[in-house]
Amino acid sequence: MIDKVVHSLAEAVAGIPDGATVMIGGFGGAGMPSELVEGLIAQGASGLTIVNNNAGNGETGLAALLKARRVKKIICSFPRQVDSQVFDGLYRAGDIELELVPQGNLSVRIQAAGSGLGAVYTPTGFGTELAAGKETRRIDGRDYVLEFPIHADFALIKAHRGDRWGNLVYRKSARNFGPIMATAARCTIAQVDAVVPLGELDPEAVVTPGIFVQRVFATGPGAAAGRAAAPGGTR
Amino acid sequence: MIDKVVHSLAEAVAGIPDGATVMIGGFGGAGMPSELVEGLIAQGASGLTIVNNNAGNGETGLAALLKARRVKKIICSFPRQVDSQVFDGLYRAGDIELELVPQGNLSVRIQAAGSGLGAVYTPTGFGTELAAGKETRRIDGRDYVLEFPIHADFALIKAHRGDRWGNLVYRKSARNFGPIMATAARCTIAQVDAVVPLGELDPEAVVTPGIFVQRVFATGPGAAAGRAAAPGGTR
Amino acid sequence: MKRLTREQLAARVAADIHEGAYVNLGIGLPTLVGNYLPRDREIFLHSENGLLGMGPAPAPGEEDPDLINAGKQPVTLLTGGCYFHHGDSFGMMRGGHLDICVLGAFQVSVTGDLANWSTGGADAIPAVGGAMDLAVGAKRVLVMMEHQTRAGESKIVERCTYPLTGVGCVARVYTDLAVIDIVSGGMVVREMVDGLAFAELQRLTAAPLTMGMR
Amino acid sequence: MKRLTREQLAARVAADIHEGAYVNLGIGLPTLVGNYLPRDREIFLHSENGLLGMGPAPAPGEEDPDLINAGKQPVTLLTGGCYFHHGDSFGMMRGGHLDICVLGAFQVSVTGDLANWSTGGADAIPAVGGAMDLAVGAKRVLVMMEHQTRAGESKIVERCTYPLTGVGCVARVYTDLAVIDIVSGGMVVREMVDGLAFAELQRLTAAPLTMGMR
Repeated sequence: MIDKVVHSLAEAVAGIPDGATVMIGGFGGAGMPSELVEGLIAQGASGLTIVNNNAGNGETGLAALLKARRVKKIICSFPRQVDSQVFDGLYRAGDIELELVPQGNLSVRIQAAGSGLGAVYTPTGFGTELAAGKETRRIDGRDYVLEFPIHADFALIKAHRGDRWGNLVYRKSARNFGPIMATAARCTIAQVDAVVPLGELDPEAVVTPGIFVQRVFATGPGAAAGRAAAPGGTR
Repeated sequence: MIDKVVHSLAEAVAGIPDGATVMIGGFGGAGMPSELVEGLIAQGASGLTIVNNNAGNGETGLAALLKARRVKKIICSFPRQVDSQVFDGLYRAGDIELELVPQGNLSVRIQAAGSGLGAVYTPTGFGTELAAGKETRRIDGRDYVLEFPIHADFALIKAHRGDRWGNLVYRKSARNFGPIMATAARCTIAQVDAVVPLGELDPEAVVTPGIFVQRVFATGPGAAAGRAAAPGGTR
Repeated sequence: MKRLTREQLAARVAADIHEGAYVNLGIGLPTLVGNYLPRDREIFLHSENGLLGMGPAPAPGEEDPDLINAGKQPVTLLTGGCYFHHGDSFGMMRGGHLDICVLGAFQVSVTGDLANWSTGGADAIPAVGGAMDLAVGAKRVLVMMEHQTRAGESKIVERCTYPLTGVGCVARVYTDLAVIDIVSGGMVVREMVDGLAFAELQRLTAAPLTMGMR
Repeated sequence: MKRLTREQLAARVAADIHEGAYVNLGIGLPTLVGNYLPRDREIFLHSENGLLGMGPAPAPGEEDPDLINAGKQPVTLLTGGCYFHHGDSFGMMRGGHLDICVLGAFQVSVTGDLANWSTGGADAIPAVGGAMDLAVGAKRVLVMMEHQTRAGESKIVERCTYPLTGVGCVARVYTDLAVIDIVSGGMVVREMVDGLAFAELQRLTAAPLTMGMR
């Protein structure tokens, strides 16, 4: 029997090595897998390349990972926010590398990785400094920039419900990057509000088929018993 | 108030000109918009380029459109079937042009059109005669073929339920090409088993957002009254 | 002459949005347009983070952290709206399915180049978000902005000096002084605020204008 | 020696499919493998037309025309299975997410080239379907075929003479005579049917083989 459900945060984030490329879902706070990010901080991996739309807010979650100096490079579209002070400080001090990517190019590069394309010609960014040095091509009278896939070793995402096969559904605009990041990582770890029995998710409405998910970790109140019973814990 | 629901088959397929490129959904019979294809035959447009996975089965639907000599060219992945005799005859007689495309390249070219990409590098077909003459490129040690988008003037697709904004859900494996073709056509016409009131489709489970759909036509028993009451009919 | 307030400017833009339009309102000033959309028209608001049929802000206490707009403010979903992921959302944008997007700007050039994401300062932390995707993707890119900077410099220019967001992408500019179309021949003034003479508008604008008002 | 029947061949392939594997069974002979999957293993069958967790054929009278496999035969969906569109389905295939695909073949070359979609006849109507996508996409491409054509020619060849489906893509070939791995150094025999000597297998095979049986 295949059961992708893991019962501790330590088990959820186990095996992420130093230097890994890690995608983290979420757009602002919506869809941010906060527990998994806390788990990653406790787990200790460093020298990470992080792919996220933003570069952390406030002092928790991704910002805390940055503050703990675990991140070598961040690939994102919108680092500067009113409360991105942790990133801002590291960036100004030259202590973090930034690859700034238009949000749609970030999306399509993640999708290209997940769907096995070698590269795509996208119109976004043509003629701007974010396309400086990149190959361009005029196709049917329109200018495009050649963009390459972004593959990840791990993806940490947040979904609403999941089952033991790894099928996922999301909630409202918290869906955002989760489904595409799940396709682009060698190992996708999903935190869910609750694990449900197989068959409870409508097969017409599953957003992420289980093939894209390797571990499912429940964070909701219903999951507490399962977590307490499991050996280990966060380190 | 926006109401994309049309009440006659003639209205559904109105305006498709001679020489148009028309995508037709379906994989075999599943998802085939049979009524719309019948409507297209009655409507009379000719010199069409058809994009479909197959090239017609038996003597009805797409096969009947071919038999009526309305199709100049077909872009598909799998024309030869046990009951593709209409296509087979036209092809052997040199009366129809065939562009044979691996099914995944057909899909990704449709998706490229729908999502505004200028071209994509796909590994499928590399080193085969279906990539003969096409640009290739080695990326990260792997060989790819450059494939260009397939845009359509019209897409005829079949869905399960639709609403007046054009939101669609599908049924089982009849989903197949419908959602991606809807994105790649200037005008997408969906036949649905039933039109439902706005809000009845779960916003988490809508597969095709209404932005991709211009006309919705109900074919189910519940639609008969509406059709009878509408002016016109098929011509 | 009397310059339009931000609210008047938003109302002016809103008046041009037709029934059935699929529209993305950029973060910042353009978000205001949502408050002035004619109530008798069904207009579909898109948000890059995966919403179509976005509704107004929720009542106080009804906010849902999982339901936000591109500016990360709480919103609602209209009956008939739906959710999708970022890949689908930006495919929708890049694929030319949005009829209109409304963006703010630092500068717009006479050929429709747009600069709205970076002031290019050496110490500035860059952030682009979805602006470049909207600039190339929407069928019609509308810019709304003050005609001049606080220092009194024209934001309409011959050539943008700030880093570009998109090349030749802007169709129309709404400012607190005028409505100006960008056509192949240059910039054509369609409206001016009451009491403003064309010569005065030209004097305040660092690019040649043509009078196109009926 | 005793050649494997089609059913025995299908059972032999099925025995190598591990629990939890995501598997696509090509149309024709490979579809048979589904009947022999070990019942004590959870194995996920993918069908290119948008199914994951595909189940067996329905009971007579329970067929649903909206629920078919890639060969257009009626199937069922297991509890926990789901549906998706062709773009997602081929993204799944091309993106390397399937652990195994099983394909039939006209010819397999010593370097793992596969020819299985066209005999190249002048009058033949070509049809490729998803074969080329599976050939490049699955992590491990298994071929099952008769060792020889009806005319007695080897289907394992130095170079394919039929049009290629994919280049260097085949990992292992299961025939009615042997199981042969394709490695960088060439073809290595892992199993032979009872009573078949290596020399005889080599005589029936138009490419050099190495003995790799333990």
